[in-house]
Amino acid sequence: MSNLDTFRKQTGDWLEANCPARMRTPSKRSEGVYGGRNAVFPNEDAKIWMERMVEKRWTAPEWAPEYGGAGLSPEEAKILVQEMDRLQCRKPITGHGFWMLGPALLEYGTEAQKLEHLPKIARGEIRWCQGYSEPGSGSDLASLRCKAEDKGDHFIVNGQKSWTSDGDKADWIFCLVRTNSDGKKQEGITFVLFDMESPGVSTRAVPLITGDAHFCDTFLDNVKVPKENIVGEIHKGWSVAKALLVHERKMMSELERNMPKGKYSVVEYAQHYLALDENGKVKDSSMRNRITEFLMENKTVGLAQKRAFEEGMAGVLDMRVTSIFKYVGTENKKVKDELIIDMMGVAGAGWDNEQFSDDEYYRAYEWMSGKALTIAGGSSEVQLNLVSKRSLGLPEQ
Amino acid sequence: MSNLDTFRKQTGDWLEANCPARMRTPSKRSEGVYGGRNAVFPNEDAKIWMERMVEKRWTAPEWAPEYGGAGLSPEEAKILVQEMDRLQCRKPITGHGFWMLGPALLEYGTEAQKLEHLPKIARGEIRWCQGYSEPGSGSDLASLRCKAEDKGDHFIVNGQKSWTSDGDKADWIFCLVRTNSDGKKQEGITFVLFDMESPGVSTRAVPLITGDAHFCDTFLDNVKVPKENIVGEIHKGWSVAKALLVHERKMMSELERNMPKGKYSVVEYAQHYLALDENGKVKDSSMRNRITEFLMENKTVGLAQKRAFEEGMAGVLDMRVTSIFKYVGTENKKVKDELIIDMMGVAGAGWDNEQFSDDEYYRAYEWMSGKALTIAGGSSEVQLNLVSKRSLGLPEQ
Amino acid sequence: MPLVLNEEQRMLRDTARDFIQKDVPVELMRQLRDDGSSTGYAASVWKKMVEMGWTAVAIPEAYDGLGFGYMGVGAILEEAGKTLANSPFFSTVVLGASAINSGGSQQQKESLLPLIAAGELTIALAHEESNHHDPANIQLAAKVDGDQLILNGKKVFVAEGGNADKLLVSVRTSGVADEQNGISLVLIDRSTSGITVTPTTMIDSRNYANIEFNNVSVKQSEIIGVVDSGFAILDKTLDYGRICLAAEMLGGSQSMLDKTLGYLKEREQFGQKIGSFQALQHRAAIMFAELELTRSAVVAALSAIDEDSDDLAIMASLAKTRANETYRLITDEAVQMHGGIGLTDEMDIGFYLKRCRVCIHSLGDSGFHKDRYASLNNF
Amino acid sequence: MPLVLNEEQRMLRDTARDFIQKDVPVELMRQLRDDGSSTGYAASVWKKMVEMGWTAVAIPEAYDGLGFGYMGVGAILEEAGKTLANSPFFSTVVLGASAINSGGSQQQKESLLPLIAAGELTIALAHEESNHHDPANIQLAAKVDGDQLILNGKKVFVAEGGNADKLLVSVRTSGVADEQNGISLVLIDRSTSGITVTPTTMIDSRNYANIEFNNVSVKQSEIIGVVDSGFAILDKTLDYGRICLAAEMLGGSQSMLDKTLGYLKEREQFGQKIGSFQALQHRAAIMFAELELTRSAVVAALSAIDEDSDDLAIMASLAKTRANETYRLITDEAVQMHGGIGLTDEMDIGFYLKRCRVCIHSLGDSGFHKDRYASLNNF
Repeated sequence: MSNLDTFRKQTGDWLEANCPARMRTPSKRSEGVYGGRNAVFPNEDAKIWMERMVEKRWTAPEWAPEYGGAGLSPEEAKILVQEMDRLQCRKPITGHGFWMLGPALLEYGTEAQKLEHLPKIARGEIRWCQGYSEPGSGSDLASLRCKAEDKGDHFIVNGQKSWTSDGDKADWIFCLVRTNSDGKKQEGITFVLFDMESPGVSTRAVPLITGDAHFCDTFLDNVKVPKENIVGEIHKGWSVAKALLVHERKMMSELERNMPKGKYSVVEYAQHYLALDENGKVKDSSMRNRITEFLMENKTVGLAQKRAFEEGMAGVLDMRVTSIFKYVGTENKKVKDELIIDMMGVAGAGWDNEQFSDDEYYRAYEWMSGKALTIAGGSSEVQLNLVSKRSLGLPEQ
Repeated sequence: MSNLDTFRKQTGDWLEANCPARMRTPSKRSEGVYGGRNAVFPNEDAKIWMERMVEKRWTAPEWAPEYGGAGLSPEEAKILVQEMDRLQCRKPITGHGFWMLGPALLEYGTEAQKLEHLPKIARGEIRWCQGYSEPGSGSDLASLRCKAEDKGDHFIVNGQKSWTSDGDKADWIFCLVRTNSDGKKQEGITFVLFDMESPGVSTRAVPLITGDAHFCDTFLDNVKVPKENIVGEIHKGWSVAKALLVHERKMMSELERNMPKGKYSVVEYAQHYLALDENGKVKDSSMRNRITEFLMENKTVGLAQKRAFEEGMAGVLDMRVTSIFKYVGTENKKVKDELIIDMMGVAGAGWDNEQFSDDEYYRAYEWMSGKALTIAGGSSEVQLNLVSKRSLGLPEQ
Repeated sequence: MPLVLNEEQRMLRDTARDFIQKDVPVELMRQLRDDGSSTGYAASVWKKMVEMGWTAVAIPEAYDGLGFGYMGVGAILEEAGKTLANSPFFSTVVLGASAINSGGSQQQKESLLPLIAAGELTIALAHEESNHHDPANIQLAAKVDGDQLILNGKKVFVAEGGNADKLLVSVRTSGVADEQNGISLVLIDRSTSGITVTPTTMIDSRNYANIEFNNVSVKQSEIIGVVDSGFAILDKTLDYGRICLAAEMLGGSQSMLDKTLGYLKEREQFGQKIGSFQALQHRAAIMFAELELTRSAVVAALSAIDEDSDDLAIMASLAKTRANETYRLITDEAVQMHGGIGLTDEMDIGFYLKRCRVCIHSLGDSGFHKDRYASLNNF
Repeated sequence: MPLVLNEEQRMLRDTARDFIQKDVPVELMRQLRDDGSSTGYAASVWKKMVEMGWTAVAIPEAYDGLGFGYMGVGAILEEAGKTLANSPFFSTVVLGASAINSGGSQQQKESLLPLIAAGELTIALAHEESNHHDPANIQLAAKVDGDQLILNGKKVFVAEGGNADKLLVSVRTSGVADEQNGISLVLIDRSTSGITVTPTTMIDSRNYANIEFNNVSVKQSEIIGVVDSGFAILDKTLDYGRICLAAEMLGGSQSMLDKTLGYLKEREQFGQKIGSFQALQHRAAIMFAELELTRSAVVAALSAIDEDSDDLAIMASLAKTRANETYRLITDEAVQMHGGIGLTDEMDIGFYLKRCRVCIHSLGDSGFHKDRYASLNNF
């Protein structure tokens, strides 16, 4: 048995022994675990599960041991994911620290920053949020104006950030600020970290069409940020920001795997909600065609990600291929959400936990919130611009 | 009975009495009648039919009698079309003179030009072709470079025109030439007419993917063009050109009605070529869906044209609506052509008059040639630019 | 088949536009939602609509109506769609009055239509029994008992089911589910004993209900049309509804297109108006084209009602399919082009997005109507 | 299921690319067409392909093959697709040799596969009987007469039907059309008496034929597999064909995308490169995305052959559908973005446009494969 096979066996055994039964059921929307100073757990098992995984250092399995991880190789980490999928284990903890700040610190942080922040993320002690967009700076992020005045050993920051997800619940923020207004807009941006409890930070939750209000407007009023909290170089935060966006896009392109699953597979939804003929085929021609096209697209997107992974491992990956993933992954997820509520008919347009089932309610919610996928993290339009200019070399206007 | 009802009755009676039986069968591709000095008729009936219609002045029914027409009102002209459709009468004659130059001369020509050229068009004596595009000037037509030197009472023209349809068969050409190279490119263009037999004019037929070669490259080598052949003002031919393009687009958006019909309707093609279930429904779900979507689109495009006509008559037409017709009409025609060859399966990809039927061969031809519809006469991209900027008022970049 | 409004209809439309823009703005819909309104509309607005004569628009003059026809009704609903203005107009006038006028006895017309015209009677159509529109799928049982019918069964997704004075109920008097024969239509007071109305919240915040019928007794004289042969009237009524709902959806689409074009002309990114980006320009042009095409289909379908055309069913399926897909396209593009702000509750876009999806499932989604269109065309 | 080429397969691909780009450019296809070639390929090219060992690529080493598998075959066909390089490779190696290797007796394999590997035997699959791909729709009758079968009936759209040494014919030995049971596969010399081959010209200028069988006698020992039970081998062979044809189509799509991108970077209108127009940029990006997605589906399907996966049928229908739609999209966009010049015969684009449509109808169009995919997924 190869080392990897042994690892797979041991991993499966450990998960079976340590993952509480309740943590091996599909996660509901409100049951995510994000850790932090004021960590909230949906139930005791969720807390036990997180703690066991923290102890095993599998919350951030590829990070080095000194940073709170287990130092797994990519192949091992993939096996861990596969085994967790197989056993339907929930993610023990998730959040911006894991899939955005962590990777960025590993690439751009000082050793001191890594030792300071990564273990706290891995152990679920500190929950992070992101301070990127501003009211006038959405797709054109580099035009941001949140101003950081240089005061020697620290900055004084003033301005407003929008779309700070769970800004009212997070402990720390990674934030883009403008340290220079002369020259190209990309060249005066600095990437800083600060505590959300710092004086001068306030947040206001913004209600969305889903009824949720997990995004905040964040107001920064003379907030003091020590210079040791700069990640990368001063004025050169744009490189860090872009690297981090790549991680965000990757995560978003794989949402399908990471999100709580609906009650049924798409085929099961079809079988449950649609009229079938005597051979079990969906009667409605156009709906049958839509379902087929979605399933084909979905399967193909998965195969493309798998191919890119394997090509990466073999050292033959053309990076241009990965530039399409955020676009195709999020558009595909939107198609799925729309397809499912359409299959549900009236029940997919309900907003009523009593007259409709939990899952029907959840799918309507998912459909609404999914509209953000092709906007956040670089809109589909920005992605297509990037693909055409960077990957295909088409000229600027 | 209203005057229009009387007109309809009389028109129908006349057509029944005068249209030869063979001219009341669908026209084949090679059977178009274009007139001209070297007019060719597919058969004697086609000649008789044209001559009778010329005598009745119904080849250009709305033109005034002094210009060779019958001076019909728009309502009467529409009734004539409807009656010809109802009785399946072929067009007695067609060509660029009728639907492009004629309307442009009516709007911009001098009285002398109208009296000179329009009757010859209406009577089928002179066949016209168009000299617009050049090798470097396609969608960006106004960048044309064909040079006309001012020699007092005439120009000397040098340059090359492309896409001159039937340039090798036409008698006269209406042609855009550059009379001024300073200033805005639109402002130094002049619209002129000249005889294709003028010294210095030569043509070369360009084979297309259909195997046809009815477009020509036209070479102009010191061609003398008298100034009385300017339509509109010198340097201001762009206005004439644009007005004429509007007529071309209108014609192209109505191609569906004016083109020779296939053997079957779309539904009949489906019934003839596709597997049907016991209820007569097309078995293939996705094909049934495609057919339905096409039929709905096609019907709607027809209704939109009808609505615009009625709104125009009632004086309540928002002209922005007409700006979409070239785009939607030609895209819809392409969808139809692709749909039909797909329904035919292998027979739709044949190129063989012996192993496949005349109609199958014709549909494959039609599919190929139809690819030009969204390019010629202002490409779909140009149309969308026009709609967004002129009709919707979106800003220039 | 005229495709333009006549003078009377244009005046009606202009009046409706002025009134709705001023007195029934989209803010009213927001307020009703935030207040948790149980009706989903403002009584005062409905009162004014009645005063303006809208309830009489499509009712023949013989029954105290104005006889302006459905081109007029469509014009009103298009204006209503622009601000998501809600009222019992659609269910009462388009579904209720149409069914009575098409299928009712002389006596029923004389007693009911003037009441509707006067705004003194509202009606809801209680028809659906499952999540998908399915006209002949009626199981609600109606058994003859002397001169009475006894009803047992349930209906779902009844628009205005919690508000209307009377329910127009499709029932099965013979045969089995999915058979067109054996269906009857009957008009019942909502307050009749044995009827239980349970409100359902849909994403558009309007009034819908699930309704149970438990040994509900109703006189046979309340049947609209002939017993067992109600399907033809029902389907015609549904076609009227599909077409007029498409007119409302057209208005919503127009409103979202206008709002989006406004944003494209105003919002700057990368130092330019985003409306100057060609990719967005082309998509905007396509939205405009789709909208104008759909408008043509809807107007033609309204005209088909007024002309009592043989093509009614085909035109209804065409208009509803196009309205479904155009409204979907334009609300989706409105969200995407507005970016994140389009997903905040403080913008109105979400209201249209949600109303659109409820409309799509009302009276037949695109799959239903495409299938019907194909079958009507014999393929 | 590996999704990357191994070292051997990569070398094979690189060699194929060099050879085809140099010796089998698209100009050769033009020349063959203009010369009215009856075979549709150049004998000298085929000879070199054999010399390079391509006919042996997918044949097991036990039968004088190289055993590189179908990932290798796909790599060759993708390169061939780029220049529309034609040869008997696909019909002989992918359809002929695969069927023999899957279903043939030990003796058949030993006698036939080495001949194919050596380039001494070419095969055409004579299967279709109507305008639409329909695997079980076999009416060509094969009656037992002693140790012989007597064949009567006809086949259409036989690729390489006028060139190949032998025909692999699907015949009905029992049952009726559309039944999977009762189908057998039999290998016959094309020159057998009673066989009439009529060439058919298709828009891609390759060699196709309609073939009539008139009391054609063939030994029962020429049956591949078990009599009446040939459908499983047939369908597997067709799946191999669908997947490998998708690889060719992928190459054609790649070539058209590259050509179009080149034109976008070079052609100027309105004083700018047309590739700087955002609407075209987004459409180019979408083409690229579609191509890379399709590449993933095709590679996974080739791998499914090599792994003898249970998902073969699903992967074949996925790969063929995607290849159909991607090739269609990219050839259509190539024409549209090139403008009028793309429609002249002197550009190559028309060749790809035409080849694409013939490919679409070969071995199942998208409607066929979407239906099959849905049925295999039980809905």
